[in-house]
Amino acid sequence: MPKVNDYDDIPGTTVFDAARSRKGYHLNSFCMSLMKAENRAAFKADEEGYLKRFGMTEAQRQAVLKRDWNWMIQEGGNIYFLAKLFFTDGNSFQYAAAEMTGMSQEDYAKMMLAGGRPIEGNRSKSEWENRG
Amino acid sequence: MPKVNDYDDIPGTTVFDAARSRKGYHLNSFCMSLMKAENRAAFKADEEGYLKRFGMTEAQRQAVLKRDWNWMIQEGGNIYFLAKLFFTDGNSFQYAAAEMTGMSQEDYAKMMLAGGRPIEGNRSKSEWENRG
Amino acid sequence: MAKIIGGLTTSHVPALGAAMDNGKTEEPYWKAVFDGYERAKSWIVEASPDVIFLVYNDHATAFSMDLIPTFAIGCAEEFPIADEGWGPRPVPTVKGHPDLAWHVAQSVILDEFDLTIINKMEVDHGLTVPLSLVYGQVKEWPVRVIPFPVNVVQYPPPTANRCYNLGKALGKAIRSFEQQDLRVVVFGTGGMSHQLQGKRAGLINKKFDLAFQDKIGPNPQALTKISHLEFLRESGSEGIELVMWLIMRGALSEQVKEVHRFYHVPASNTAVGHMIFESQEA
Amino acid sequence: MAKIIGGLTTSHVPALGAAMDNGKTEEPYWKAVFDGYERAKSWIVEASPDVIFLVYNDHATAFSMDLIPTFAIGCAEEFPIADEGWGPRPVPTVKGHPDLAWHVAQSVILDEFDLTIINKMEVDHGLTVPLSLVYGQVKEWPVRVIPFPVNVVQYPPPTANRCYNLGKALGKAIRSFEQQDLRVVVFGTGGMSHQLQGKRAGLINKKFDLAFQDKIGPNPQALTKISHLEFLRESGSEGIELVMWLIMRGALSEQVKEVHRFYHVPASNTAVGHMIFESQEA
Ligand SMILES: [Fe+3]
Ligand SMILES: [Fe+3]
Repeated sequence: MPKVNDYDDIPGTTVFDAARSRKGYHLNSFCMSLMKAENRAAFKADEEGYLKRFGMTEAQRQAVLKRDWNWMIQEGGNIYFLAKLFFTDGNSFQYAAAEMTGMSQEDYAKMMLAGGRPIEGNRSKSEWENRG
Repeated sequence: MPKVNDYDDIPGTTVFDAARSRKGYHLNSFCMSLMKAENRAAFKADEEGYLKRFGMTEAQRQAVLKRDWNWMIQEGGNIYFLAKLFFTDGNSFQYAAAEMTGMSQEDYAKMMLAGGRPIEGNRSKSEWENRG
Repeated sequence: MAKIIGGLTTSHVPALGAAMDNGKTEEPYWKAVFDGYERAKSWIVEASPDVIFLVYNDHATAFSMDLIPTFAIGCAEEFPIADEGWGPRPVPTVKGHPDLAWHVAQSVILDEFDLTIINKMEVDHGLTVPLSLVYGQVKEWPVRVIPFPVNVVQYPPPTANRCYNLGKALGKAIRSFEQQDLRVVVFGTGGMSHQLQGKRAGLINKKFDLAFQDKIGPNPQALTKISHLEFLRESGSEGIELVMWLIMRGALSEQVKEVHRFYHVPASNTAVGHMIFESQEA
Repeated sequence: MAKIIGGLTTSHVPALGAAMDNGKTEEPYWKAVFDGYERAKSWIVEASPDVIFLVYNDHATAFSMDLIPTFAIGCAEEFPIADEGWGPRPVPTVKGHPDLAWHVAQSVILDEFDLTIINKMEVDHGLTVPLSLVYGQVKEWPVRVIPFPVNVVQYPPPTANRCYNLGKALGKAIRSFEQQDLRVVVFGTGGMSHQLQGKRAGLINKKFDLAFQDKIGPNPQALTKISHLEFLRESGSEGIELVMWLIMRGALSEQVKEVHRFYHVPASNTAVGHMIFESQEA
């Protein structure tokens, strides 16, 4: 279903719609499992083994093992589910957000202190393409 | 909250509203547990012991042990939950319905074959009081 | 575009399922009921739906007291058969249609109906008995099914008016689905008059039921004005399931052709009402 | 009759909870945020609510992908604190107000809002951080809380217009509760602009946020016309949480008095927006 949605024009943004939700079901279910301390311990002790408990795709498993947050989102992950994973790692939303932008957390934090990423130039994919 | 509701005027009828639902929470939760074969086996092996697993009142427990369906409803039971209990016993909705009316199942079945309990005279509590 | 071929109403009395599962359909008591469904068996072959959008109520099976959605839509690939206290009914697992289900969910939420989206759910007699009545005993259901559970257990259920308007939004959503030539039939299950509890158990109101059957095709608006009190009083505490017929009706075209009507008392405790409508799209 | 004293909006950034739990509120980065909540701490004492009706969103905590209610209402006696991946926050269990919650549930379902009734649920930072911001570190919450989770995780959330109208129905329901002199404050949590994902993470739209703050009191109708596309584009993929402010606003009186306004960037990734309104009942 390569359906085109109005929100697909927003750059650097993946809306968690039906298609993403269906794609990410098992990945996000794995994340939910980390809400129990014993599951977190089992995951930490043997990440690959633990991941086999869930019906995830190979791409989803690799993305998790590599902590590649953008890749996880591409494979149907949603940030609030993924939070269970970076919380398990002892990391924060700001850590994950910085990772996804490709900035260091320090640079990202500086950007936020300076007022955040501006809306000007960040509304539409065409603006990102034109900035070269 | 002895709140008066318009439907309280319907004779021989207990509407499963908020008050009943709250009162019956543990009783109905017990009934739901009978949707698993192992729980049915445990219940059948030791009814009293099994009932202690749930936060039921003494009245609710006694009503269950006695299979007093009207009493269970008075204590917050709902017929669709209670169905799990009479299904566990190998009985049917018609069996339970007959029990609740105080008729034998044979007489109840005859009434149904003759067209059921008529609506005339059964709309309002005043009609039941007046029939003496 | 998907097309709504028609709609079907039926009771979903669990004893009907048990009669089929236990080979009792030829016994006189049950035969009188099942004969009323012969037309449905041929009609469904003519209609040959790809998907049944099945409006029903869960009977404290998938939903306990812990969580009670007013309206829910099953978006999963499949729905296992629930164990209601005597093991699961011996019928095939129900296969869903996630593409259409998700499309409908998105559409009607944006139309301001507050659905609960479900991706994991077992289905009870409310859903399986209607399928059995229409398809008989099969190895696989020859159709995809979108389960649409409606709360009629915990008071208050949605109003008749809300159900009818929801049906309209569902109809619009189904018709706007882009997959070519998908054929959809909408089931509205439950009712007619019955009461399963207390000293008034066994109540049947034939006059109310027949009037409901008279109006549901040509004049459903009249039925949207029935209050919960009137349903409870006139059609019994469980007769309020009839609000689900209005969801089906709302999903059909303004004008419909009634192709079958059946009314029979009793199946166990219940007045069985079964109707078939065909859409009359302009 | 119960009385709606006022309403309060606030972000619910989890890092704010962590800063409080770990004693970092005096660090300059965090102090700048917490200073904005000093007024709320005195206001809540003046307002002395018996119940907070707390509109928030669950962040994939109580609701997984298996079941996603658009609107839900917590009717339980109490709500345990969820473990979101690092153990439960060290805050007291949340005590509910089942009498009022059930009353509201019945009333708004009859007013044709399709709630999911919840009797068992854990609550996450979306609910606990606002309580901590207002009450600080306490042994017991000095108030009863009715959790009202709204889906803003799975697209589509309810529309801004639907949320505002729901708020009106909630307000009417709360005011019609018969228990004398019950004092209720409505919280609308979430927002303001933020995006937590992808290459656009860190987006802040101060102009959009300030315009939203300007209008929510005197002219909420204008905000009900904001489409999901506009929220997503202008306030970030997570800024759409702002629809929940409109539920709070709808529950208040037509005219409200703004008694506090605070806007601060950043708390972690988010523009913190915090306002307090008092009802101006005729
Ligand atoms: Fe039923
Ligand atoms: Fe949030």
